Amino acid sequence: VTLNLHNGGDPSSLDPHKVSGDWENRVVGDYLEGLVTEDANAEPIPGQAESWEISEDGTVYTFHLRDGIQWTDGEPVTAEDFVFAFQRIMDPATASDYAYLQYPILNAEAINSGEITDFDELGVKAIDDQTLEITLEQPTPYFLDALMHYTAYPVPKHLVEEMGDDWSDVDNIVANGPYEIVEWVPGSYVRSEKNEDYYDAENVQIDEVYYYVLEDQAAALNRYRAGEFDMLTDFPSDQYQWMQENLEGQAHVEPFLGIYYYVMNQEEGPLTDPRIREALSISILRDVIGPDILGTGELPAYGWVPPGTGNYVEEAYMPDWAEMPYEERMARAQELMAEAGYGPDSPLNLQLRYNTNDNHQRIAVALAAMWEPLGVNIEMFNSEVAVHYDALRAGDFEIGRAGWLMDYNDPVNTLDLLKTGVQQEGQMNWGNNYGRYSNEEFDALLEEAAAEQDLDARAELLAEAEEIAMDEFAAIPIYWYVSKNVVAPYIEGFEDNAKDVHRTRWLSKNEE
Amino acid sequence: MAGITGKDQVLTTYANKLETLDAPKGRSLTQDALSRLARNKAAVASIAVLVFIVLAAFIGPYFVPWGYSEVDWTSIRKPPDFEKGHYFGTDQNGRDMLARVLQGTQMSLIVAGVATLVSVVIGVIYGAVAGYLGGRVDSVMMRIVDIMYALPYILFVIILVVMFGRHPVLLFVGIGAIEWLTMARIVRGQTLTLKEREFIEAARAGGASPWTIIIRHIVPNLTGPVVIYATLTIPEIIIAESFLSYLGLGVQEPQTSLGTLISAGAPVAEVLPWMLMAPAIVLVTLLFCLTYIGDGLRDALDPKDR
Amino acid sequence: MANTVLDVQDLSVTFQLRDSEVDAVREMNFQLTEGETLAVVGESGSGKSQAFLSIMGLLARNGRATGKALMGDVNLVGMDKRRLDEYRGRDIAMIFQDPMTSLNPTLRLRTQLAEVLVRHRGFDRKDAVRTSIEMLERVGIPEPAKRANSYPHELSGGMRQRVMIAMALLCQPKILIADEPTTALDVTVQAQMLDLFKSLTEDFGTALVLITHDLGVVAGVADRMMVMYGGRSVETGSVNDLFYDPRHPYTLGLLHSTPHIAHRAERLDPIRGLPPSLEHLPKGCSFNPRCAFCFDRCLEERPPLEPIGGDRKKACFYEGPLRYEEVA
Amino acid sequence: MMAQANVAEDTLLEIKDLKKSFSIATGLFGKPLELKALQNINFTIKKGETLGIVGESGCGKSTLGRCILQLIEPDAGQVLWLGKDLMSLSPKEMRQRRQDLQIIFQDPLASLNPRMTVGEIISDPLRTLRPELNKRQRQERVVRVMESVGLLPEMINRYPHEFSGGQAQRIGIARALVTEPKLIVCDEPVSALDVSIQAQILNLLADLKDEYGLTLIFISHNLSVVRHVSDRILVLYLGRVVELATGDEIYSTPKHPYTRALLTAVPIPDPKLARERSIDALKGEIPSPINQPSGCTFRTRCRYAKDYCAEQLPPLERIPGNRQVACLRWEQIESGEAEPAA
Amino acid sequence: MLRYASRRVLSAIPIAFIAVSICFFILRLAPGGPFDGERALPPLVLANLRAHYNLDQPLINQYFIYIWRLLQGDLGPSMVIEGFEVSQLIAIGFPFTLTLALSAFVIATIIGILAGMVAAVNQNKWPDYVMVLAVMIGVIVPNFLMAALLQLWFGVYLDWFPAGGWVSGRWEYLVLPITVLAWPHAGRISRLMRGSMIEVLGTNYVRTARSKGLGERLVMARHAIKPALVPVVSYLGPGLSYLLTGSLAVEQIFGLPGIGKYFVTAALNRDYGIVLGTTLLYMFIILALNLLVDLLYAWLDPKVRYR
Ligand SMILES: Nc1ncnc2c1ncn2[C@@H]1O[C@H](COP(=O)(O)OP(=O)(O)OP(=O)(O)O)[C@@H](O)[C@H]1O
Ligand SMILES: Nc1ncnc2c1ncn2[C@@H]1O[C@H](COP(=O)(O)OP(=O)(O)OP(=O)(O)O)[C@@H](O)[C@H]1O
Ligand SMILES: [Mg+2]
Ligand SMILES: [Mg+2]
Repeated sequence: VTLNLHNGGDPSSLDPHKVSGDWENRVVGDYLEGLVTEDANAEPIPGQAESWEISEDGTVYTFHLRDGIQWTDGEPVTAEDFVFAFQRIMDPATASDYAYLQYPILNAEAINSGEITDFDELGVKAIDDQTLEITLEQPTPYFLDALMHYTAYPVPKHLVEEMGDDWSDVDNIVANGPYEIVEWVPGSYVRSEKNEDYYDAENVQIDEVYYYVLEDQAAALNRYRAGEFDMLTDFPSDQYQWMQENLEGQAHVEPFLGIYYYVMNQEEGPLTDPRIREALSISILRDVIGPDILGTGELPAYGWVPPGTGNYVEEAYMPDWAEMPYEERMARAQELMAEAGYGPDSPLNLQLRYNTNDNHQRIAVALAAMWEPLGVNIEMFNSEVAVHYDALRAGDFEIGRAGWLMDYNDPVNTLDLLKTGVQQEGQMNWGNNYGRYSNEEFDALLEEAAAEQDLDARAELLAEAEEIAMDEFAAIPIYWYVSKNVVAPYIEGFEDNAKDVHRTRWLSKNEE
Repeated sequence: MAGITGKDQVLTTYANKLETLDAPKGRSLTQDALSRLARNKAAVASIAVLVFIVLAAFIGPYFVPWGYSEVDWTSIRKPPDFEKGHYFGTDQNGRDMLARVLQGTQMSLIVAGVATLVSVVIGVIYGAVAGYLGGRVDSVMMRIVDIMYALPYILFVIILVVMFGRHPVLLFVGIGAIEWLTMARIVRGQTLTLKEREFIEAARAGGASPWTIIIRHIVPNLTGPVVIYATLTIPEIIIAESFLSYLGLGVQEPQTSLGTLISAGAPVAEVLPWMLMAPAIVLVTLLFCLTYIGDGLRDALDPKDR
Repeated sequence: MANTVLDVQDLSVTFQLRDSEVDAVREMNFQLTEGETLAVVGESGSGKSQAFLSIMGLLARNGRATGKALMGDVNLVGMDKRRLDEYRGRDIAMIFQDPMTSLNPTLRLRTQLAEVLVRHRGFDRKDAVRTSIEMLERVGIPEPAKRANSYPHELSGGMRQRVMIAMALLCQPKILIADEPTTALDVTVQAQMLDLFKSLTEDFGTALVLITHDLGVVAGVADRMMVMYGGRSVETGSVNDLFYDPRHPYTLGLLHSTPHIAHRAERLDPIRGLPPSLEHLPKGCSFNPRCAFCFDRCLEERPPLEPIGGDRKKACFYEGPLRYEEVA
Repeated sequence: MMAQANVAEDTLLEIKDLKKSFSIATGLFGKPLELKALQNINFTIKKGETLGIVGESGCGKSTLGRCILQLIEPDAGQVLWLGKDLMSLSPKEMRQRRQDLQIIFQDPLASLNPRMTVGEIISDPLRTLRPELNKRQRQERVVRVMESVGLLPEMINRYPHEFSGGQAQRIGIARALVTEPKLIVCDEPVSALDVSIQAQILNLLADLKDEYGLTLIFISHNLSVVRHVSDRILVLYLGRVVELATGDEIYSTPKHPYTRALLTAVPIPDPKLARERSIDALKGEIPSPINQPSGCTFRTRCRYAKDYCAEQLPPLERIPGNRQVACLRWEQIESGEAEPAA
Repeated sequence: MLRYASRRVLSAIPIAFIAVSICFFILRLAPGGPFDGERALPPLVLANLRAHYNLDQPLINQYFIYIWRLLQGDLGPSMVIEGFEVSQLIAIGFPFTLTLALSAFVIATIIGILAGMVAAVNQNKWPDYVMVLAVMIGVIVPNFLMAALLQLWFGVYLDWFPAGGWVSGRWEYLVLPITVLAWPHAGRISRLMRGSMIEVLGTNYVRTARSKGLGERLVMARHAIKPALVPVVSYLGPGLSYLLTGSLAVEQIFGLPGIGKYFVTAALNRDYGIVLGTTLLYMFIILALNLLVDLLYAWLDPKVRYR
């Protein structure tokens, strides 16, 4: 049984330490398995580790590997492989993009930055072949979640030591997951076949997977309609309505942990004035964006933490203006603008930067139109991704578009975006806080939460921080991302989930 | 014989006979060409359509109910609706397609006009100089062209934007900068064979400097391929413009251009067909007209043909 | 009487100009018999070349021919091009006036020569090339085998002209139209070429039309002669008659303007005045503004080409003796 | 040598040791062959003089004309114009000189720009060489020269392909005359003209010569015409000068066997005489300029040739009467000692 | 001629060197780097990455390192497609792109020439107008639109051909891509051909050929084609390079494994290695092609000589 999966981009590598995209995750997550793995709903379940214990203080995790697990070349998978993998990813020479996801591990950051050169000081130890102990810097409630990430996958120590980075070439590569890679034609597809040695092999239904490279979503949909693909991992939102009518039940649009937002330069320029920020934010008619302008019905965002994020308070942040009728909001916004000294007669000229993309452009156009009555003249400035983010990072903008997809299911992942920068080598490093929002109280709350053991209390602290930032209009949230999949009716086992991870292992094809 | 010597004696006999004949006025190839063009039916019809499109693009916007950047929040991605005055429907932002097509046509016409001119002028002169001078000069000049072909063009664009910010003139420079390369190659090829013709030698004997020969003797004999290739450049320019605008150089939202409208319409051809149809029909008509006009011009500029 | 191979009746050629028309040839009539050499002389621009191009179906795009040119019972004028191709090159061939531009600059001579044989005589390429080289030799091209590989621009003007001659002769056509075939040849080679023509007419009965300005050449080879002026033939007859007893003032004028090798005159004696404009021919006889014998009738009426005894015709009203001294 | 004495004030043009060869490509990768078009050409022309050049087709006459005008670069030698070597001039100076030096091209049609009207073609040299003239003045001149060469001014707006061969030739003549040059190289200027127009043009040239001292180099195959216009005549054979003398001398007492052959072949415009006369055309293979015969290049066709002609290249000798000839046996031939071969 | 050609071949190396050097520095002038993406990498990681690719060294050192490696035949690694060396990527994608582009090139050139001739012979009559319509559609409709429409029509609605993808050795996968690529090329060629053909048909030597009774077809094929080809040949170089780079849209829409996309996306991603590698490759192709074109000129018009 062959699954033809539209995977989007071309993987840049198959080495879990070198990849960074969801399209790579789909391939890598099928051939490698970490200690913990995802079920069909993307919730953590035992993977290579059969069971684990967590110490009282939540800083020491002890994992027991399954019996008889092995690489496809016959070598057993041992705790040593995991230790090796964690050391490798933290090795500055590996230059892994996403190493920081495992920074909760003791000394990980120090090793990755080169402060500690003895890798054995990393908090990952093999007690014996089947037992692995991981020590954290401090208790981290989302750590199991982080362990599902490909940065926590093992690599075959024996192979990597033998041939270095070449181990992940198709000719050499081995697998410990449900599939093994058999072919890779860059620009075209990756092909995997079922790994018969996998411990759960008998329940794996799909025998062969093609991960097709095709960046053009409209083309992908055409090929799906021509019967060449069984599943699409994205589709053009303009087609959504059409699909609902013509491909009933096949298009899956689900909330996804991510936020689409605009940042405002709060270091210099007119947007340092909170009144203007407020006016800009409240004058946006968010309800029209998802359903009409984009067409996929993305939900309006008023807060900073995506709904459904784990380890968080029940009730999402919702400002009072969100419930106001739009006219009132506009009136208030105009008032605020007038206070700040602007209005249709004395317009405020702002430059809006976005990176080149149809959807970004549409939203920019819509927002510009909404802001026009406030006396705000928007000059739109698009540029390609590299230039755009270069400018954002340099603080060289007034308003800019940005977005964040969560790496792990925890509010900290988005709240960190608003943390004051840190002083480094005489320079402020603002990280992803492009707007350079800075509030001591907010920073303090985050710090407090990090040390907090009690999950509920932690959640409260974080919620408080969110409220502070949002009340100050630290940024303009616009909508919550959705995941978009198209699944042929004969595919079974596909469960919508907020992380948009659907391992092939759980799927099956119902061929009549 | 007055003409040659100032003395009338020698050829009085002729002179007498000629009293009656007025010296006719010289006429040039261009004047001629126009009158010949007027006789080509396809070209004349195309000119009429072209004029209509141009008028519509420049005057039309004053007569349509919606502005090109005006958002109608009540009709987002709606098919043509005569009651609301969206004769060509609206786009995903609720903007009137008719207004946008008119504005886009206007923009594309300006861009195509100026950029074609730039590329033709540079290409023709560069190519003719290289071809005519030949030898080392030719080698160096053509290798420069080769290198420019090979360099990733997008980089230039990015750097242009970074260095000069975004400025409409840059768009012309940017487009002209690629399109002239091919023109130069074609012109050079033509010049290589032209310069061996005997009338060029005759021009040299007449004391013409290389520059004069290029301008007066070579260039007019290049009109055929140049006119044809120029009409082929225009569609390329229109598409290149939309690509450059996409990359951030050139026409910026909410302004638009035909190429941009078409690239926006292409992916929704099936679901929002009106978004593609309107600009595509205008573009296709426009370019066909230009093609037939180009053919007509080529024929008209060829003295052997009538 | 020998067979008539070409019978031209009322042949006219008109060119469309920008805003006017030019009648380059008007109502031309003549017959050509087998083995005969007809010299066509006349003013430059009087329609000699165009008349014969029109018979070959080779007028420029703006030209139009009317009338008939009967070869046997087929009319070549206005014939469908595909049928015409059966005759062109095989039965009727032409040597063009301008050898420089009439050879394809991009093809080797070999190719250009041999293809006629392949087309009309069914030779295979090798034989055709061999025969072509032989022909080049006959027209006096040195090292013909080597030269056959050259491109036209590598030859001097005279050599190109000889190549043109060779090309026309390859198929031994019934009718050969030679438009100023020897202008670029030096006299010795010219003599050779004329010999070649002669043997052609004598041995194969080819009818030769020799368009030329060189009265010496006419005197040497032609049997009959036709004089053209302003698009019309104004006098025809045997060479002897026309040379020794010209009846048209223009013919007389021509004979008198010829420089002679034997004595060097201080000044040559051209016909007065300018050639006429074909667009506005003078009323009456088109030669009248330049004619010393012109009288009232000539200004009003156009003299028709009429037989005047023997096999001569002329188009002139003046009947008196033509003595040039009298008017000079 | 006498050359020094010869350089009188009135020497307009002096050609010294001029050589030119072409390389003929043989296929893409073949070694090119060398074609010697001109070899060691020496002569002078005085102001107001007409030098006729005759010779077999392909012997290098046009090449010589082009070399004089620097339209092609000679391989060696000098072209002295009023004592100054034209080859040493900068391109700019040379362009200025061109006002005085003009050429009538052998091929009428090919030398006319197909996209220019006749008016533009003729006025083109004026535009560059006489920039001081305004458009009207140029137009006037153009019309006048057109008249003088027998072209109707009403044709001024026609394109070259709309003309007959002879008309095209006259356009070329008009273009050369319009700048009022001091020297014209006429390469077959009247070959396509009917005798009446030819006579007109020749008279025109003669008038210009008489009144303004126009100097002509007159290349033609029509020996009667050459005879008529030339003061001196130069005979070329395979790129070499074989005889140089005044017109009368050449015609009355040709010395070189090739000159003799030429003269006997001249067609006579008299049907009876023409038929009676037996032209003994030159026999034998015309040698190729690529593969020239050793010794005297004419020997292969010369009826007086002896073995030693194949060994020695006859120099161009000065002989009594200020003539020059390049033949080893001219004296014997003249005295009748040399027996023509059967 | 041989000397000329060999000189041109030798000069390719310094020219390519110049091109690569210019490209190298332009690339670095552009803001942004290979690791600028949606999210900022932690400075540590970024520093690790930069060190890994020598990007932390002074520019001039990087240049010399690159050139030094290049001289040893090493095009360096790709910075975005991390698992691959640039030369590997080229080795995988280039043969495909070349096959695609060359097939389209050959087919289109032949069709274009024929169409141009037909149009020229029937100048301003209906076959001419029809021909113009048919071929100009390819030029006028942008290739991304053409690709999308053909995919939809022939891949989805009619289902005559696969809507995308590539299975080695199966021609039906190439029909649509080649059509999209070839059409505009054929259009341009035919336009150029028509124009020059009309000019050639008016020359005296074509008249001579006709006087020989060769028949119109032979006159065309032997006498008129060669001189009329000059502008077409001039266009071949640019034409093929358009096909090579223009295959981007085709590759992306039909999901083909070529390198056309690198010409565009690599520059956008600032994948320095690939940009330089493809530039170098492209440079050699262009030089080779233009040398060929120049030799063709000499064949087409024997008067053209090179020194
Ligand atoms: N561009 C060229 N390339 C090669 N050979 C040439 C070239 N031009 C002339 N020749 C050769 O040089 C020789 C002399 O040519 P030239 O044109 O001077 O002869 P010519 O005396 O003018 O002959 P004609 O009276 O026939 O015009 C000829 O053999 C010719 O083939
Ligand atoms: N394509 C054309 N368009 C207009 N007029 C033309 C065209 N071709 C020739 N003519 C005119 O037709 C007339 C006759 O030309 P033709 O070539 O027959 O003259 P010709 O007698 O051969 O003269 P020559 O002896 O000079 O060659 C000329 O006056 C010429 O100007
Ligand atoms: Mg003629
Ligand atoms: Mg010559």
